[in-house]
Amino acid sequence: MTSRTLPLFATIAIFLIAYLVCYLQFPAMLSTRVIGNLLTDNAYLGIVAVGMTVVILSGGIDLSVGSVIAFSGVFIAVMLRDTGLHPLVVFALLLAVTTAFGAFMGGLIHVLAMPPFIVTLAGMFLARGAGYMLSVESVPIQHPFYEVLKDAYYLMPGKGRLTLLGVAMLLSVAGGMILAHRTRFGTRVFAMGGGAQTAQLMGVPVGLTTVQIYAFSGFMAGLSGVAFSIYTASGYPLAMVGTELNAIAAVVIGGTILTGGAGYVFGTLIGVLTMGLIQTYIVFDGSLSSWWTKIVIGALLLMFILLQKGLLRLGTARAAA
Amino acid sequence: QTVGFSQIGSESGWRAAETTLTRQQAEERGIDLKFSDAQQRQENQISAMRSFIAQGVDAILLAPVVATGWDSVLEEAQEAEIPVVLLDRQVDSSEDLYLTAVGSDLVHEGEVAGQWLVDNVGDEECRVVELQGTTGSSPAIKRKQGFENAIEGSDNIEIVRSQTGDFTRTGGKEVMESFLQAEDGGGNICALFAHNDDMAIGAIQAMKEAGVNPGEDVKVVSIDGVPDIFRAMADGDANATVELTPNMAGPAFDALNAYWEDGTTPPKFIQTESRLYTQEDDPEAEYEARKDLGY
Amino acid sequence: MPRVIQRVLPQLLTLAALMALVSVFFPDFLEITYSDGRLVGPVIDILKRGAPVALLAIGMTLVIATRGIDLSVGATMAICGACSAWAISAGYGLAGALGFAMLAGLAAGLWNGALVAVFGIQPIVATLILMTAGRGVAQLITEGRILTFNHEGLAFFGSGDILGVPMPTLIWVLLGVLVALLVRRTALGLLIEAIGINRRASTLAGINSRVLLIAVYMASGFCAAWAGIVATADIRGADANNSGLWLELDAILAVVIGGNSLLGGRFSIAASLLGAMIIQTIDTGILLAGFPSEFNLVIKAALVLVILVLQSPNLAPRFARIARRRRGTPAAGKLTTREAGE
Amino acid sequence: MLLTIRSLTKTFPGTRALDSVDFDLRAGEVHALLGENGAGKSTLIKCLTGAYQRDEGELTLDGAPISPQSTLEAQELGIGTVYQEVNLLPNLTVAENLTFGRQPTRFGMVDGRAMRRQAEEMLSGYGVDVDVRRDLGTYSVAIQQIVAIARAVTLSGKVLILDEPTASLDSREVAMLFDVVRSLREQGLGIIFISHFLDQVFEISDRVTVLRNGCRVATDDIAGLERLRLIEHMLGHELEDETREGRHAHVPSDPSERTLHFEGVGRRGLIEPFDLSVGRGEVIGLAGLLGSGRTESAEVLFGIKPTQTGTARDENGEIALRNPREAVAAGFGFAPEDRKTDGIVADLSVRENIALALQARRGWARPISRAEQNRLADHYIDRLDIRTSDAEKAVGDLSGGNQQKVVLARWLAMNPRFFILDEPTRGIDVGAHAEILRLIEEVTADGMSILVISSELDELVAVADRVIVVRDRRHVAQLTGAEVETDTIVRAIAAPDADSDEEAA
Ligand SMILES: Nc1ncnc2c1ncn2[C@@H]1O[C@H](COP(=O)(O)OP(=O)(O)OP(=O)(O)O)[C@@H](O)[C@H]1O
Ligand SMILES: Nc1ncnc2c1ncn2[C@@H]1O[C@H](COP(=O)(O)OP(=O)(O)OP(=O)(O)O)[C@@H](O)[C@H]1O
Ligand SMILES: [Mg+2]
Ligand SMILES: [Mg+2]
Repeated sequence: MTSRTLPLFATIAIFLIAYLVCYLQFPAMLSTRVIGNLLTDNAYLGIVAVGMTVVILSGGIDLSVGSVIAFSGVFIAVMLRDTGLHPLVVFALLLAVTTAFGAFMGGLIHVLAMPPFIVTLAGMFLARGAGYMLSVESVPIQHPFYEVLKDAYYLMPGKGRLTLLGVAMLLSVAGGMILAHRTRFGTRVFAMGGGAQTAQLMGVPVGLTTVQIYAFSGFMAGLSGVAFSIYTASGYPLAMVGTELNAIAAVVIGGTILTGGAGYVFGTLIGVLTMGLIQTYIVFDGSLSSWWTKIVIGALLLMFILLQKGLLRLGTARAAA
Repeated sequence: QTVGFSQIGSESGWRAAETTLTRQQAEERGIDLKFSDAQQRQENQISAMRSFIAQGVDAILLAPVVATGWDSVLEEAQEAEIPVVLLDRQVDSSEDLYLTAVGSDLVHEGEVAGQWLVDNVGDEECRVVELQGTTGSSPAIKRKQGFENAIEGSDNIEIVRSQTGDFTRTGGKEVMESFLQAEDGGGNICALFAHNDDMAIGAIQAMKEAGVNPGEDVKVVSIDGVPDIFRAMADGDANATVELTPNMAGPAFDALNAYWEDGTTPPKFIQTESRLYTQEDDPEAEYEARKDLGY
Repeated sequence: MPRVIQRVLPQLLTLAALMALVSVFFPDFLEITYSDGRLVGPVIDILKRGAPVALLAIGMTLVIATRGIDLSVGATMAICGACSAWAISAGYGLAGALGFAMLAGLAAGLWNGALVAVFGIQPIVATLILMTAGRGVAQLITEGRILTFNHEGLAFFGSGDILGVPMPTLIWVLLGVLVALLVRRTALGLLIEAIGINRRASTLAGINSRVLLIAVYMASGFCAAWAGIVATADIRGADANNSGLWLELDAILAVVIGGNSLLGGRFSIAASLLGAMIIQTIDTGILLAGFPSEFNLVIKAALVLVILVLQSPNLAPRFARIARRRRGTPAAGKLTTREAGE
Repeated sequence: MLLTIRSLTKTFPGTRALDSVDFDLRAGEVHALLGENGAGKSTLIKCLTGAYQRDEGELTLDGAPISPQSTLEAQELGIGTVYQEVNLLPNLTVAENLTFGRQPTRFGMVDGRAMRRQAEEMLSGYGVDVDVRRDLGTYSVAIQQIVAIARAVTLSGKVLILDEPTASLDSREVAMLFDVVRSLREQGLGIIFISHFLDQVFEISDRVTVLRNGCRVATDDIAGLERLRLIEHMLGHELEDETREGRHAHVPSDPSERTLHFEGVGRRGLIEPFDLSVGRGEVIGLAGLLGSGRTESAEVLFGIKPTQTGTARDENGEIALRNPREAVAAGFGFAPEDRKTDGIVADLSVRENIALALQARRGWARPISRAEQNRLADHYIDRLDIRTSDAEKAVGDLSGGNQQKVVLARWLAMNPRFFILDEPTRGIDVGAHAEILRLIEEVTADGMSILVISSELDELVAVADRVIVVRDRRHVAQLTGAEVETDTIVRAIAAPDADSDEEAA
């Protein structure tokens, strides 16, 4: 275990311990149903968090993803309602749009030398606004193909469902892992996170890479939008408010450093599952009022982060000794 | 019996009251209520319902944040033979998928408000400003639609400005201020229609501060029937409100009990009354009656 | 030209341009009348409505100068508003209400500051925790309802006026001037900038960066407390659910439109305040112009983007150079993206 | 001619860094580029490699005009560069840094094993023991420097540029580097070498070009060039008494006069507990190999890495050193080794950087008046000859050597009683070098005590009254009086582990 992988192992350890604690209190937590739900219910978050991980690894941030997912849902629903296009064609169109949108933001960030936080904040307003312009109301999706997608699941023993969405998330994570840790592009991303000026001196085409990074995030947000539209079979411009913050929290819990340059895509998966676990635990408990729910979520978030810090400190101290 | 309740969130006093009443009703009937706050997010509601199913509750109450997108999770509940009762808002899924829905008709609420205005302005020229709810939310869309239906036949009534106040007091006040600026200090406005009472209360304050006399110079009609609007009516600042009762759980539990006992299936829609209250309805007493309900 | 004016010139120009634009859609925009002893007019409205964001922007400027960010200010606003409404209903009087609110704000800041400076949690995440939990705390105080009160003294902070000027305006101007004086007349400004640019080097130079960081987050909490007081006084009730919702983003936007770098370092409070007014002008302008509300967000996003482009560090020198060339002075060397210096 | 530069001009706001400079590089030569701090050497390099955009001037490579817009383009043209401050990525592994941009791939994926093999090959000629799978950041500056060189060497098909590559290397590694450079020269590469160490310049270069204030003042063959003449070119005047006697000959150190005592201070994993007593006006040198623990000793003394054991005391009793603030309060000062991350506050002005520590000590409520700050800044700009267009320039925009002087000025303004200098002359030109040594003499005459860490033994010999030798994170020997000589120090550093009888006092 090197100092680099330490945060990852800390994250995994904490997740497992937390799961154990939950199981001891509610034995039903270990059913395949809950595990299947954990994957399915967090699929959209997992997919978008992969994109977010890459952005954060490069030292950036993308606040627009929640709005882009909402936009995607509305776009798909409206297109399916108003045109005769097959959903797959609509998906392709949508991914082209969101990828281009991400690329556009990346371009602005580079050309204007503006901080990503602000450019993507404007992007967040813009994407949600665009969603409103397509439709103010929520639009249901009724297409036979969606029935097919929805019913594509593998029934695990114990009635848990391993759905298409859950599998799609796992595949996205695997893809993200390869992209971030096994390609030249990934190394460039880490390089930018290590220091943009240095990266430039080492020959990273900073402009191009920035565009690619945000385009990737836009693509993943679009993909997550597709997943979300399958999940809810509708498009709603008000959906997903604040999802970007959940995604960021998942990435951070997963052990990626917000300033960039260090982290693991796999950690993000654990982060997402951890967030899902918190949610599930609160629902299983079912006694918290609305306000205590918020406080407890905050407190658990804090606990995870502090535990992680503690484990890290312990680890480095041992390594030094 | 254990019942899971997936609530939208706690975005307004009305919703807090609904939560409080649901808890009260459950307690009275000795039902173990599992409560989940979805913080305005449909995805949280869906995953909460799935957790309820995984936990094996006996029934689920759902106050859906949005009408669409519930088919698959409702199907799952059905497969697990867990009855689902919808509270206060509707879904556009097939009726077979849930036991019943308790709620009011949002369009009808708007119509009641609009009708009151039509009845009260007579033949005068009336320029109405409208404070919408959160853009895209179904109450905002449906209440607007109902109000427009009601005033359709009256050519003398016209909506001249319409903006979102996000269902909040601050929003209502801020938007009303700009309406007043834009409409000659309020001189051109004859009535205000607000999609909920909170915005109306904010707007009343804005009018008072601008030297406009709400209730007289500008008629105020809104929807929900929260305690504060009754006080405003008692003070003569508001004219009418359409009540939306926060006690949706009572009828829901009744229906569930009947269903558990002998499998009686209730009607698919149990409509609560959308009652109109005006200054004549002893607002002071109404205020007293409601002020401790957790609004 | 005095240095301060020179620093805020881009913001002033933006604001002027924006006002001209709104005037096109709403011709009476610049009209200010004096009636019933109060100034009335859209511009006065902007100065008053912009108070919460302006107040938040003051604290946010300091936090951002230390290379941090404070996402919790909206929730802190809600907590402080709830505290003041609760205190006034519980009979602690005006001083009690203001005192409790300010204490709550300082406590929130202390919490954030401790997480950032002592536990070393990154600011976004540290303040995200309070952003989530804080609103819960506020709702805990109000039990989810709108806690209304009837106290003219407290309401005065929201809707009163002195010599015709609305109280909220006076509060943000006063607090802005006070904080600006505090940081510029003492060495605080310099020390804050130093830890924002290079915390390690500053610590080695003997600056107590930990205490300073905590103090800065507390200042942000204090400003949020006043924003909460104004918002609560304005509607004569504490709306824990909605007070300050998503306002942190507007505050950050104001700071950035004010030309302050999110990477910390040099800051100008005056410029941030102008940024807040720019945002409020956009918001009010949209309302006055009477577009359907579906368009609000798109219009706001488009205007913000245009402003960002105009103020971008890459383009601004270019405009400046063109202007200088017009005046006939020689142009400076071309700077690419904050060139890689050693 | 391999590479020609014609009338290259580059202006920064307020400074003309390069003024129509010509420069030629032949294939198969080492061409030294010399000049004072701020003369424009690094700027010239950066204009050449596209890191900066030049204002005017033509570049040709192999007779064809070139105009690299980015460092990537320069790399592709066969120009490999080591920039002045190490410019590698500490968060990537050594192997990734070495092969960056050209990692071997299989099916579009990076082939980790091939990459490691390639990296190990690249490093093989330099005699360092490095695990290429570890993060670069876990290695010392010296190792990073070598990695940067190895990378640049591999990238340089035609031209290799080394901007002060030896600043943090010790003599063994310098020798190794020069072997590599010589063999590259034989292969016909053109090499540009920037250094402030004239000995090294004379050892390795074939020709020199001297810049002064952004202008080229001379280009000459090294053979037959006199050292003093070269210095005159650089400074524009003669250097007064460049070589001097070691001062230990003059100032005998009497243990009974020592006022500051550290007993058994240390920290697990960093440095073993050691004792140290410091006398008024005494200069103590700390010698050792790279990574031996010199910097750690200093950091422990200054409270950056608080001691786990031991105490510090002076005439008035014990002093707490739990953090730098307490150290400053106790009258200590510390000019760190890595000025970029630990020293300067880049975006603040020269004036503010100089006033910073003083202000921190006075507290925020008592600001130093603007007039006083200006006075301080002007005084030190003048005294240390800091080359800057004015006191309001951001320190980050100064040349490397001048940044170092600003950090020194910051602490001198505090007038500390115990001043720790970690590699104080790194990257400083000959003129300033002499100036700093003179300064040390001056302040110690006023009673300041100094601890100097330096890899340049000549420098230690020149200033130190006493030299402590550090090896493997332990203080192993102390040399005093006549023992302070280059040979004895070298021997003490290299001595086999017979240190039990020689342990530092
Ligand atoms: N990014 C920049 N902005 C403004 N001025 C700069 C910048 N970079 C360098 N300068 C100025 O250009 C001049 C030349 O600097 P340069 O770094 O080339 O010197 P140098 O010869 O490499 O000195 P040293 O030996 O200290 O490294 C200096 O006066 C410096 O202040
Ligand atoms: N030649 C080397 N091979 C492997 N590791 C080394 C080598 N030189 C230094 N290191 C590592 O670098 C780390 C930091 O050394 P550091 O620079 O702090 O020591 P130092 O005595 O201050 O040396 P200097 O100041 O000359 O660089 C040490 O932990 C050491 O293990
Ligand atoms: Mg240089
Ligand atoms: Mg060292």
